[in-house]
Amino acid sequence: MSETDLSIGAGQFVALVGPSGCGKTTLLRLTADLDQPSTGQVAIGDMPPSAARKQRRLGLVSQRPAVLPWKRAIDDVRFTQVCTGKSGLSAEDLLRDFGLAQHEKKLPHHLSGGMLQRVNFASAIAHDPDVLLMDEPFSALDEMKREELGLWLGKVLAERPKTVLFVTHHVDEAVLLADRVLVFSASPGRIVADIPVTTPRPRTAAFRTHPEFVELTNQVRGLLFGKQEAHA
Amino acid sequence: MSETDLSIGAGQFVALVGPSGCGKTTLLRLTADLDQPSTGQVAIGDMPPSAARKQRRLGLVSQRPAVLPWKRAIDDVRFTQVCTGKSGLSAEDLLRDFGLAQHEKKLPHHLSGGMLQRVNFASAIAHDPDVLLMDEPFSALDEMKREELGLWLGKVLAERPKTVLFVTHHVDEAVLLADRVLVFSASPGRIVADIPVTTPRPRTAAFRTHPEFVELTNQVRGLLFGKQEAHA
Amino acid sequence: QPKLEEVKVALFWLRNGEVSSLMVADAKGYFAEQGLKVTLVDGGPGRNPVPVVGAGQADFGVAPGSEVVRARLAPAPVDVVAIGSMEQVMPLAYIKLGNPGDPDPTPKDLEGKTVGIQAPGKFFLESMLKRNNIDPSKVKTSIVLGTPEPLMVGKVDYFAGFLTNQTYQIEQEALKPNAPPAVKGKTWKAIPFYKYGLAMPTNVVFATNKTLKERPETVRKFMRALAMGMKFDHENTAEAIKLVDAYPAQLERADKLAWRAKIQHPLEVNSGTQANGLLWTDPKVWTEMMDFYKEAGEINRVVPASEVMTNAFNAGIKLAK
Amino acid sequence: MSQATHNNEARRPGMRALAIAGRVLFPPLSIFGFWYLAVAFLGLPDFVIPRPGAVLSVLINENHFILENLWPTLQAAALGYLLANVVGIALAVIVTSVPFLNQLLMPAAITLRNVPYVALATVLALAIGDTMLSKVLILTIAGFFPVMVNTVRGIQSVDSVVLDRMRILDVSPWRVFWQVRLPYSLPFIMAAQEIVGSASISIAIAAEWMLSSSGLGYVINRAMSQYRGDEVYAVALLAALISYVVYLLIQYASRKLDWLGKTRPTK
Amino acid sequence: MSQATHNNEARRPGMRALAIAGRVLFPPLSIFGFWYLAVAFLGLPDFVIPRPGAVLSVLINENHFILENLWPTLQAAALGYLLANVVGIALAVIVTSVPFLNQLLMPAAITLRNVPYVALATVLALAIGDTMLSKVLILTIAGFFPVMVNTVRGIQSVDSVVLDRMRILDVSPWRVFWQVRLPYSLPFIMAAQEIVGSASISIAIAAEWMLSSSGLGYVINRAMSQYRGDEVYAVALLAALISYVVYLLIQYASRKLDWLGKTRPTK
Ligand SMILES: Nc1ncnc2c1ncn2[C@@H]1O[C@H](COP(=O)(O)OP(=O)(O)OP(=O)(O)O)[C@@H](O)[C@H]1O
Ligand SMILES: Nc1ncnc2c1ncn2[C@@H]1O[C@H](COP(=O)(O)OP(=O)(O)OP(=O)(O)O)[C@@H](O)[C@H]1O
Ligand SMILES: [Mg+2]
Ligand SMILES: [Mg+2]
Repeated sequence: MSETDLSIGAGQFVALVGPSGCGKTTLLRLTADLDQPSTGQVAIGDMPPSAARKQRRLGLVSQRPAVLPWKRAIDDVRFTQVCTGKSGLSAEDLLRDFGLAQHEKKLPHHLSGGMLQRVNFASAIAHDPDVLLMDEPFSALDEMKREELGLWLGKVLAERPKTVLFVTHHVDEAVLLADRVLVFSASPGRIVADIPVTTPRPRTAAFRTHPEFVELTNQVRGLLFGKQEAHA
Repeated sequence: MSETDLSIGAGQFVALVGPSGCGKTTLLRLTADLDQPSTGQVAIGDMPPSAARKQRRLGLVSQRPAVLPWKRAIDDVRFTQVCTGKSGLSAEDLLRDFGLAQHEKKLPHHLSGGMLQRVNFASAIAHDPDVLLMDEPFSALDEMKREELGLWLGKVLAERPKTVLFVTHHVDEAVLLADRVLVFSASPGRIVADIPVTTPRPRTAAFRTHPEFVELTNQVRGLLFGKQEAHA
Repeated sequence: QPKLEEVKVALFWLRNGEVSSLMVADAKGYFAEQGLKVTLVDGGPGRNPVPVVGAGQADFGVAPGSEVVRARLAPAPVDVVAIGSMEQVMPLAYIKLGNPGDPDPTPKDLEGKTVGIQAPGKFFLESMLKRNNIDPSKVKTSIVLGTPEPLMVGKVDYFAGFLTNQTYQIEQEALKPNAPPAVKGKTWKAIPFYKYGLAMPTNVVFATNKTLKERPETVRKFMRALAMGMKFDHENTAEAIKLVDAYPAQLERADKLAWRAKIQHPLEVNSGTQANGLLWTDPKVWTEMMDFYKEAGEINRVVPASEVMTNAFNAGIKLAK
Repeated sequence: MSQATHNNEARRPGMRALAIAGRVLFPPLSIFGFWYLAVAFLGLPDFVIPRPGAVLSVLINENHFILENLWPTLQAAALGYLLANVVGIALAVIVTSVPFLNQLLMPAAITLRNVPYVALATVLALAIGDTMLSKVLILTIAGFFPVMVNTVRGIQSVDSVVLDRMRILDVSPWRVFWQVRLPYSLPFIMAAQEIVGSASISIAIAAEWMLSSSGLGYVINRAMSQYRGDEVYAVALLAALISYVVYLLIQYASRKLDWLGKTRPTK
Repeated sequence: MSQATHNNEARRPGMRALAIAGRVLFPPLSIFGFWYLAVAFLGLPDFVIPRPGAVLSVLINENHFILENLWPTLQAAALGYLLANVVGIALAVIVTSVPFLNQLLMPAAITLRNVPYVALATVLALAIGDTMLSKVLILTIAGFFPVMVNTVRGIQSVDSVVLDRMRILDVSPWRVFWQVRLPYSLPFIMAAQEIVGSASISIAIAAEWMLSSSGLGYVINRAMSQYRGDEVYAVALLAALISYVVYLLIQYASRKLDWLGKTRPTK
């Protein structure tokens, strides 16, 4: 990944798309103050990542689940709240909203892949962080759950505005949810386009038929896959 | 999951779709002889899973990568060949085809999520098994890589016919690739439909515009998401 | 040249001046004269000569008489019999620090004092006190290890040690310029157990009944050579010291050996050895010893002395005096 | 179906009965079997290796003195075991959180552990005397090292993705230690417990043998000087039984505590 | 950027120099520091705890007898260490692959480990005599248990998803052991090496102290009976140094072998 400056406005929803292995996770880790950039700078609102982290304003949905193997789903979600001292969103409500009401007492290795991803998501946002960093949070979910959780997220963001950095492989999802879509190129991984989405959030599924949606998804696909024709 | 009988004809490509947590992975494990069914029966061709396993005819792409943490990508792929005594497909060719030529010497924790998934895929099929069991093998990949690997798989299957059981959350992908689409319901997880796809394989991307494709994807989405309107 | 008969002797401890007679006999060639080739087997914390001889891995052993008695009378007895003693009394003593001119202490002096003893030694002290009509409750005891440090750092007033052993360290430390105040300029004074308690043969030579029965001549030759070694040691001490000093793997140097000889030689002879020959051991003493251990609960029966010891192999060699 | 499928531990009732019988019968079979083998194989007289019969008869008929001296040994073993854990875990935490202390403490730790026990016993006997503390210190010195080494490894085995989560949430090192590192270390720490726990009785006995006039070590000392091999081995057998029970308790506790066991496939 | 970002171990050159200085200076600082502390704190005269100066002078000026007896001790320690590993790992494999053997072997293993060393030494001295084998057997008996316990845990720590892969491919148990279970166990096995490896010298010395007339244990025995505390501690210091070197070598080997270290985040 070559020098990158990234600054995300407060309250902005930024989506990050790009081919596998281009450095999306790496950029997210810089934003989360987990790694230090060797060159370039990252800013969230007008804060450096470390300041945001120290104020416990960050939430990170990691690509690989970061749950504790010995904690039942509900306890893992509550653990985030205990650790941060922020009660944030109700753990039961979260799991119920995510369709896990029946499974809240299960240990991680008794959950299916998609369930585990939802628990991981719930645990990452249970303290209601101001800045939400998400690394392919819905990759193991079926289309319906994905849609549901996307809408749920839109609703939460409408109620409690947050700054969001969202890594996804779904171009549609990126355009549907974000204010800005950053497109990464493969090696050397760098930002080749920074595309604003002007239609105001929250958007409904109807936005999929909006001309801006169609245009932007085609534009992003064009950037990602070159001349090749876009496909669903 | 309630009693299920599953029998997959030799050379058939069966796709399995269903909501997260309905038992797809569980069914795949039964087919792989990793768990024993308490009721019901599973057959691959006319063999029980244990026979297929003992003959080393199975290949399993697990939902969570099953690579060895201390083996470099290429060595992990070769490990499958050494273990089975079958040279099958060339390890270098596989990784090159999967876009990992530059990364074949990396250890798993130095790979990105999508790269790791591709190495896992390569390792699972390196001995060229007759029966291929795949659990969401492309979930961490971008659309382009997903398409590429799907086409690659179609090509390989055309050259060397295999019996395939393919778990996916992508309805389009299921219909595009499979001879039969099994639709699972959520709790109690059971097979609610067994939909044949009649257009002969291999199919190209053009099949996406074929009436059968449109009809079947709509039918499957209808079964999965109830009355709700289908979306891309 | 006739082939020598190989004979192994298992020691209780590493070889030092305590068993100088053995080494002198070897160095002077007395064993060879008798047709024996002797090999010494060192003892140590995990190598008690009694089971070694009992199991037939050595022909003779050297150990305190009490060991022979206890082994012989154990529920699973070890078939060993004493055939002589290199030290007629046990050199156990209650040692204190004193000025060179002080009179020797007596058991009466223990009253009101703290005596450092080793864990199994309480019975010895009590027995000695009773024999001298002193109330044991008037003497405090403290359990210590077998080294004299507690005495030298002033933790105890008396210390149960051997006249031939810990006293040397006390003398050495007292000479050092940086000696601790408790030791500086002092010397040791002792209440010997053999004087106020019991005489117990200590460097006892033993063998199995089987050996005595099957190879009596070997035993006789061995005892003769050993007695000759002891005689030489007593009568030509300076020369003997040189031999022992040069003996392979022997721990003590000439100065220490000379010091030892002064203290140890008087303990090796008594009227019995004068009358019957060196190494001779008094059956009466053995009976007393068994009674003592029976009373202490260390053995549960007493047998005639002839079952645990014999003078039948004594060569009758006496000192010139 | 999903229950049966995921529960590989389902056993037939016949197997269960056999398992229980095994649990009760195997230990004595094991101990006495190997003992008789040793007796037969080594061909040593019974004042060297007493026969199991004689030893059992001591344990049954002459146990008064032994049982009287059991308590101080148990006390020393339990306290020493505890202290070894406290010291071992504390050192592990120090050494992993302040790396340069590693180089400062480790050589001293290893030296302390390598002072020959006899020299150590002399020093302790003089400095502290024949007290519980001396024994407990010897046990601590003998036991802290395995606990430390295993705990260090355990602390280092924490999944990095979970540590990232803790870092994001700016969780205090203290809480991370108690709620993340320690539970992650449990498989390692429990292995150390098996090592140290089941050895503590026999180390306590060795300590008593060197410097005490009470406890099972003293019983052995006395029995050896009386050529009572049967009594020596009676104490050894008792110590072994207690150690085995301790071992089983630790295994039981592991199964309760250890999350790894719950993710572990049974074969 | 990606290099620098993922390489948390990058050190400033100043830090590096400091680290090397620490590696060289800290061990003596550590050992002698604590030694002087012990001397000062316990207030015992120097014939009880000799002063480092006197001890070093023995090591420098009177080392002939010590060095002469170093070789047999090193030999015994190395062989015993090896055998402890062979026995420990073999038992771990047996016990994890045939569960009922667990109940059959474990009680005997624990009993063997609890036979008081003096009794054991007596038996070995009589059965085998003052030979290398006796020492090696004592070391094996003292060392196999930590290796076994840790290896068992290691074998059980294998990721189940990898075991599934092996099952699917119908890989022979033998290969699974060598290529999967053993490497997965490495963090546990290396911890056991640190425990057993760095103790083997001092156990060899203890064995020699009891039953041999050669080796460092014999030197200690002799020095004690000559009231040469300085020589006793010189041997102890030498043993500690060797143990520390062994410990460092094992740590180095761990870093080379241990995959866990490569996935481990540095802090
Ligand atoms: N811990 C690491 N150490 C060294 N290199 C790494 C590490 N993690 C990732 N990389 C490398 O950095 C590059 C970018 O990886 P990154 O994980 O950021 O990709 P990504 O865009 O998230 O991909 P994916 O969509 O597959 O998750 C890759 O080439 C990868 O091999
Ligand atoms: N090892 C296990 N032990 C007990 N229950 C399990 C285990 N694995 C899965 N389950 C349960 O079985 C059900 C089906 O799980 P399965 O993993 O088959 O779902 P799935 O269809 O693969 O879902 P996903 O798409 O999320 O991967 C779930 O309710 C899950 O909680
Ligand atoms: Mg990624
Ligand atoms: Mg699944």
